[in-house]
Amino acid sequence: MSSIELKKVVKRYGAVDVVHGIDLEIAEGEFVVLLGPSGCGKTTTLRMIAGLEDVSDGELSIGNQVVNAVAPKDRGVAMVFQNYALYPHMTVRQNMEFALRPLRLARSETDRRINETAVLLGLDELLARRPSQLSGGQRQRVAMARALVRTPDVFLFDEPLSNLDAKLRTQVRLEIGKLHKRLGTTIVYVTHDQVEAMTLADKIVIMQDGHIEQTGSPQEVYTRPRNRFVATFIGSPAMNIVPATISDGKLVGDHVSVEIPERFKKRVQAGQKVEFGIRPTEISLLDGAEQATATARVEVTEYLGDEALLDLRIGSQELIAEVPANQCPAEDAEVRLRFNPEALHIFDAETGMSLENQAR
Amino acid sequence: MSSIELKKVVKRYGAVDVVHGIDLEIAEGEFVVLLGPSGCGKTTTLRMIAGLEDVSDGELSIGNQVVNAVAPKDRGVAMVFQNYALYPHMTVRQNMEFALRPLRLARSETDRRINETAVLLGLDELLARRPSQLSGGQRQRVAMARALVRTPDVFLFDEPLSNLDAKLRTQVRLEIGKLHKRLGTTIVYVTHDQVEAMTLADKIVIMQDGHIEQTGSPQEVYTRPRNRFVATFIGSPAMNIVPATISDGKLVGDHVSVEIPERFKKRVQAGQKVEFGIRPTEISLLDGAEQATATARVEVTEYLGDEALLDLRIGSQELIAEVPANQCPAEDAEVRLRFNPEALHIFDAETGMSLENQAR
Amino acid sequence: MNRPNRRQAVLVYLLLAVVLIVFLTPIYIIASSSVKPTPIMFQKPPAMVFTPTFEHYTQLFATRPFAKFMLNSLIAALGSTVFSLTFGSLAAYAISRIRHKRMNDVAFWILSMRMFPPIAVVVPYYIIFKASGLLDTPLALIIIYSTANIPLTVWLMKGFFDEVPRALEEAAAIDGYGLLQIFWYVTLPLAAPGLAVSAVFCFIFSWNEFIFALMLTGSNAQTVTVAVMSFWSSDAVQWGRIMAGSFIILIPGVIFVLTCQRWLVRGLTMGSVK
Amino acid sequence: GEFDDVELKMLAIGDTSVTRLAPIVGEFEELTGAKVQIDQFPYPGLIDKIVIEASANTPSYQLMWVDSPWVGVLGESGALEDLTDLVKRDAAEINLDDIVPIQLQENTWQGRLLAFPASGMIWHQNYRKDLYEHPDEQAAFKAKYGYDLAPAQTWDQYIDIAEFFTRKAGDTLAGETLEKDFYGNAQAYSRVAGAITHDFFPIMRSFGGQYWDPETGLCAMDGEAALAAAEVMKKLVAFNPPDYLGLMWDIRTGYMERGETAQSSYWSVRTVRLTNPDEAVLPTIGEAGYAPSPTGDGNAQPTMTGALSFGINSKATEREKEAAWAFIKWGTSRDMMRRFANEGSGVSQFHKSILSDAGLQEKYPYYQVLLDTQENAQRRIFHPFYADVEEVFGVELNKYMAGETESAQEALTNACTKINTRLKVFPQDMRLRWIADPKAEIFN
Amino acid sequence: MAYIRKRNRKIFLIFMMPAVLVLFGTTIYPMLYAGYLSFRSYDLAKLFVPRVYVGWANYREILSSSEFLHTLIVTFKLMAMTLSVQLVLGVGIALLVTQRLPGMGVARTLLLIPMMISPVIVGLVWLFLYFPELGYLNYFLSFLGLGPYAWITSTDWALWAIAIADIWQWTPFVMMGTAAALTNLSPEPFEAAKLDGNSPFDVFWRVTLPQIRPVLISLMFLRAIDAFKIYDIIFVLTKGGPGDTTEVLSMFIYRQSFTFWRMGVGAAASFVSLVIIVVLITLFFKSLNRDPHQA
Ligand SMILES: Nc1ncnc2c1ncn2[C@@H]1O[C@H](COP(=O)(O)OP(=O)(O)OP(=O)(O)O)[C@@H](O)[C@H]1O
Ligand SMILES: Nc1ncnc2c1ncn2[C@@H]1O[C@H](COP(=O)(O)OP(=O)(O)OP(=O)(O)O)[C@@H](O)[C@H]1O
Ligand SMILES: [Mg+2]
Ligand SMILES: [Mg+2]
Repeated sequence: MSSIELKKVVKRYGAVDVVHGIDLEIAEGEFVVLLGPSGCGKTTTLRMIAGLEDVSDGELSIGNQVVNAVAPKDRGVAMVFQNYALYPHMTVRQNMEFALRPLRLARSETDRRINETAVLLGLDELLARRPSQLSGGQRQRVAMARALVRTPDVFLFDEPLSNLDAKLRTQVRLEIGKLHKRLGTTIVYVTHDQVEAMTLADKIVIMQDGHIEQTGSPQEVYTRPRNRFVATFIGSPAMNIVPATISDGKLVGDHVSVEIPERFKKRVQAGQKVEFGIRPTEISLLDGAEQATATARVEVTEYLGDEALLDLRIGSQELIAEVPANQCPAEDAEVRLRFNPEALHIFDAETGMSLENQAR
Repeated sequence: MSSIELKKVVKRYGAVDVVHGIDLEIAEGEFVVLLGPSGCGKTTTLRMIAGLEDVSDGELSIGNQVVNAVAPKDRGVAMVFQNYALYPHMTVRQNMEFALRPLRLARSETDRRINETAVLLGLDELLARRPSQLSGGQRQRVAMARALVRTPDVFLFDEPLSNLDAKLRTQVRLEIGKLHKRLGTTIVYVTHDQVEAMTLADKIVIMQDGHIEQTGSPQEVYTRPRNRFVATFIGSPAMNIVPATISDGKLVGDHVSVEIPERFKKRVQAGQKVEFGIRPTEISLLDGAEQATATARVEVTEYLGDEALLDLRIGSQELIAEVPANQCPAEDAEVRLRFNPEALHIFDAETGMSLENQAR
Repeated sequence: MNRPNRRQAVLVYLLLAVVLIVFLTPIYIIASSSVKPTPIMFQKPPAMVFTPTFEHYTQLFATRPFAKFMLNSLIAALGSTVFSLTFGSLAAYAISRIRHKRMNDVAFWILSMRMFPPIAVVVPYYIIFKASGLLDTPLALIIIYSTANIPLTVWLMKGFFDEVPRALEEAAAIDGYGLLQIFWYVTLPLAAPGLAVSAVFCFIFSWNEFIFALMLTGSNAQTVTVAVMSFWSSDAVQWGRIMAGSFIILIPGVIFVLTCQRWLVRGLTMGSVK
Repeated sequence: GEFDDVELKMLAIGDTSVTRLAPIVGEFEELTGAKVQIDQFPYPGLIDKIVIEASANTPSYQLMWVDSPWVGVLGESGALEDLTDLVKRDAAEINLDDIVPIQLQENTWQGRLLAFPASGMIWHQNYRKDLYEHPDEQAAFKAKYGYDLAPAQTWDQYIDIAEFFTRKAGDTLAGETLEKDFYGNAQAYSRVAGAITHDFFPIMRSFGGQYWDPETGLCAMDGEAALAAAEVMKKLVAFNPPDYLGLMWDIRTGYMERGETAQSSYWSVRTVRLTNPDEAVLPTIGEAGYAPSPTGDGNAQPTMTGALSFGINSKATEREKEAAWAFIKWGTSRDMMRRFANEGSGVSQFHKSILSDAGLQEKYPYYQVLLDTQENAQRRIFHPFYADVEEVFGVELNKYMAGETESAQEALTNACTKINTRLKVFPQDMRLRWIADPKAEIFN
Repeated sequence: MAYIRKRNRKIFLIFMMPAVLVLFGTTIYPMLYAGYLSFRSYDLAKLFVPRVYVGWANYREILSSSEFLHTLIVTFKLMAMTLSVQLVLGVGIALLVTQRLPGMGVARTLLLIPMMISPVIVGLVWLFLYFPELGYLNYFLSFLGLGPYAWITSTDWALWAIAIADIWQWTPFVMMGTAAALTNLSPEPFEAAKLDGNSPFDVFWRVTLPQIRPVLISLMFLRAIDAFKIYDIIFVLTKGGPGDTTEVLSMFIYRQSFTFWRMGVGAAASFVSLVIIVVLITLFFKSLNRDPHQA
């Protein structure tokens, strides 16, 4: 168990900076999830923590000790590689065994751990196979297993479940949660799966283009996104963004007009160009006579099981709404919508910063 | 554009059968999604269609022609490999170019397609990079791009978006949908993402252990799962399964008792051992005085943004419920539940087959 | 594989220095002897300080058409290298990719072509080449050297081809390429390090070969190795000239190796598959 | 010229018998029109190449360089053209009478002349004249051995002298303190290129030894003379440089040429260097003396000659043969030889007039020794199985010198047994013919 | 690769054809000729020796010859000495020169120079080094207070002297082949090993070595074959001496074929040696417990 601290950490490949001086503190035992678009520097950050990439600039500490020049093996980390990095010439069992060797455990302990982890990940029948004889998901599980057999100070997971089916993923996710609770190991976890991020994280770090956009608890990040990028990045389908102008205490856009929520009233002034955001789940269809926020045409409907996604068009504006599947209208139908005013977010049109908590 | 037909197709590795004689018809222009747990044979099936693996037994036709012995290059397929299989010695542009060369297009057309596809996948700034200089998601996009630049008769996608962030994934998913609409190419698509499966598929094929469990439209598969496996596999979080006995026209389980839905009434007999299934979204919390189906203790709550997941315990039985985040109770609270009776599924306890449509 | 840290680097350079000293001392002896006046060539203790003479070098070119012999060697070595790499790597590819019990035997048979003592076949080769008019032509040497170099290439390249991820070839197959194109555009470039060593070895083996070159060539196709050895005569071994010749004939080899080094690229397949 | 249409190729070596000639073949072309190309090959492997060449029906080479011991094998297999008639025809032109007869005899097989000498060799002793004549050394020697220090006439004396002059660094030699060890003699003991036999056979001959039993045609090199020769060599080991087992003929002569040994006996082809400061150190630090090889009993015994010669491929066309003969005449002519002698270092001479030329003798003081000792010299071994002999005796003698074989007798018996095994396959009359050395027909 | 099987099997055979045909074409006649000779009394130089069919006599002579047996033993001794050292040194140096440091390409090239010298000349060069008195080696060693050793002239050292020269010349071969194999390895598993904290020794022994093993085995086979045929260096350095301590198989064959001109015996010896090396390598395969296909 160790805390991790990044101070102005920069990573440069040749002339290209891919990580631009990020600051990040991870407390001992904390479960941090890195989120961000593809190519934003998550893996790079993880690899720097692991010591596989040199830190071009800045300072990286683990357990209060600067480790810029410490060899990977002395950092006490275990990692699940995004590309698995399995030993191709070893069986699944040997892959796990090899990860354990430096610990010099008793034979019986080694076997116990391997079997336990293998069962956990459904690999118990595949222990004698080589990686080349495994399916993609099975390989990923081996990569996972190789990290989980160990007892490091820090776990680094780089999209460890991306190739698993939903059921297995849920199951393993729960196991990781339990593991974290049980061992209290510091964990840095990269994922694109919002459910994973939301359910596992003590703290979510949202990155973009080598910068950190926001750090906070899952709830914080979801309900109080610091800017438009975070707002649209978190939540699936993404939050709808509608350009609007403040006028008469209202947000007026193209064919839409919404009351300004109470908490923003003081923060806007008339004529200000803003954008407001509304999550698809906060848009509901009206069938009664209530006052509608807008009227839209249904362009496409997508059936998701319990829910349906509606691609809506209001004037020139496209919106997505998520409604219970049984309320799903026909395509091309005209529907009347209501935006939940309390769930609105308002961003400065220019900077994209949320008007709610500019300070933070 | 071509139809694909698999007749009793078997794949054997040495002594192990990994695909056990599957039958599958894919119409010309159809979008078929293969779903199934890790290691069930999805990739293998795709690779057999592509011609990368021999069909050990059975007959495989593309466009009404038996292709068991036809070389991959003559099958007119494009494929996104689960493991990317990028040409490491070529830049991104060259990777795409190389896929186009056999088509002998004009220089301008080649460039046009490459640029278009690159923009589509956000690769336009990375065209000069080698795969080793890309992030995992970027590599996956290159793999995707390499297939999309071509105009094959059949597209085979093997978890093409698994390493992309939600936003990009949504975007690319929509593009694939559009592409399919525009070109009408036959597509076989492997994914673990249920949203992708549900939104893209004309037909979903659910596989397990080298068998096909169910084939049908997304709606069909979701609402009328043929057996317990399909029921629990589709939908996330998974459907809850509760063992019960038929007694007095009710489904009686441990501390639960539910009315038998109308449509099952004729299909069960008293004393029959069954299991009933209820999706987490069909469980609601009661606060009024309505009659509760059961009372449960909240063990864990997981916050997902708009929704929260509740791990519930009723006697010895664990259930998961998904409720609006704002209704989320405290952990350890006692809650009263209602199961939506129309959304119940009943399965034979022994065979696991749904009692609804045994015939299929 | 890894990028060593400062301390490791020092250690590496230190060890390497020792290795280089050990391995290059004889080379230094060649070089220094090549400029050593004949009378003190062998002397005890060995003469370390002396006025260098370039007489051996001038004599080398004055008494033999040395440049022509260099050219002969170059033709024979390059010819055989190209020939062996082409045929050898094709065969290696086939052996690497065909899974068949008999393949072992073929691979072994190919290797066994290197096993037969050359001495036993000098005379039959002489007879063949004499009859076909190839005696004393570089072509004869190219053919013979290839007989030894093809097995070498096959055996080395097979190991390297085995390491190329099949998935890449599959991707190319899907993209619509035939076997030869896949081989040429995908597999071969990814086995470049193997190709580089094979080329180096083929070249060096051919460049150095002595017995066949001695027996099967005359003034027309004589190679530089034979020419250098021809300073071993009945009354004297002209050490100075032999050393001078040895030193000169290192140069093309060094150039060739330096050229091939470019293919010795690290982690070629990196980033290709998960 | 006469041979405008002829092109000749010579399968040759890179030693002085050829290297002097090679650069000036253009002169021959001017004279006769025949183009001559001389290909030079290493000595090791050359005979192999010649034999293979001789086995082909259409020759690549019309001219061949021949070392005289090869005459037997080449002669018996008919590889070389009989030059007898040509020599007789052109006797005057080539100054046949002026050539040391034994040099011609060297190249005969069954009386037929198969090659024409281009360089004539004698095995003789070289010594440090300056040391031998140094009064201190002379006195010390006399005191120790009871006779005057002079070039050895017997092998016992040779051994005495060797012992006498073997000094350690720091000892005094001719009034000066030695910086490094000094050796009494340098002989070759290496197996490489048959070196050990090249010293052993001359010593054996000087004991009056014969190669072959004249009755049976079998190996006689295990007789008393051979035994004595082996013992001499074994005794000399102590006074040889310590690397004696690695000394090839060439490195052994190096010791003499650098003046690091008191005496050394070898073929006269290298002797010329002892006079040339460009090739040897000795002329600058001392002076070489020359004497005939010692013998067993001090009486004049047959020393050994050898010849490096040019022969004609018997499968060449008649016209090529004519041209080749013209080339041989030109390249070995007395004028040419004199020219080489005048130019400086080089060819070991075989014309009496040259060897006795006063001016040249001044330049090459050893000429007189060459001339004198050839008087009653005998041929080198010329048996068709010469290669076998060299190889087998090389192994056995080397084993003895290295201490692997107990006694000289055992070594020599082993060697002879091996040779005889091979020879006994052939009928006795054949064996006897092989050792017969009828006088060359050219002298008839 | 399944897609190869059906259709491409033929094309693959076509891939093999050129090499197979060339090898077959260039060796069939010499081999047959040698085979024919091995049953004859055939003396190339001595036309007077009757060239008749002698049955297995040549083979019988060789197999009953103690000299042949001796050369065989010496050959194997030398092979064991050189191969083991070359393997260890070659791999060790390869590990050095594949470090990601500047100057390694040049170092690799420099280290290859010994290979670029013809073995006969290597013999000559080592003569310079080996002479107990005149040679550099003892001269250098004397500064270290060692020697003098009678390298090539003592029966104790001579075989080592040959071995050292051979090791010097051919270690670069192993080094270069290994270096290429090392550079071709995928770096990812090494990263994993680095994180796991496996000791460098473990990583080398269990990750590196198994992956380069096929190439190493190929290299060793090639070296073994060449070591079995070693000739040139000895020819120059000792020619089998002192005594017969460095008499190797090829010397025997060479002597029979050329010095003695008994081509029949030489050919028979060649075939015997071919059989020996084939058996040897097959056993080697077996002992590695894998089929040569995977090697
Ligand atoms: N060479 C092989 N030898 C033996 N079994 C193999 C081999 N290759 C694959 N398998 C097995 O075949 C089964 C099907 O593999 P496949 O790759 O088709 O799975 P998949 O459905 O694509 O799984 P995933 O979602 O994990 O990619 C797996 O259980 C795998 O372990
Ligand atoms: N060797 C390199 N040279 C140049 N740029 C590189 C190199 N390696 C990675 N990059 C770039 O660095 C950026 C960050 O890469 P990284 O792998 O950290 O992304 P990531 O956040 O993990 O993305 P993903 O979700 O796609 O895995 C990417 O834009 C990538 O293109
Ligand atoms: Mg990444
Ligand atoms: Mg798969």
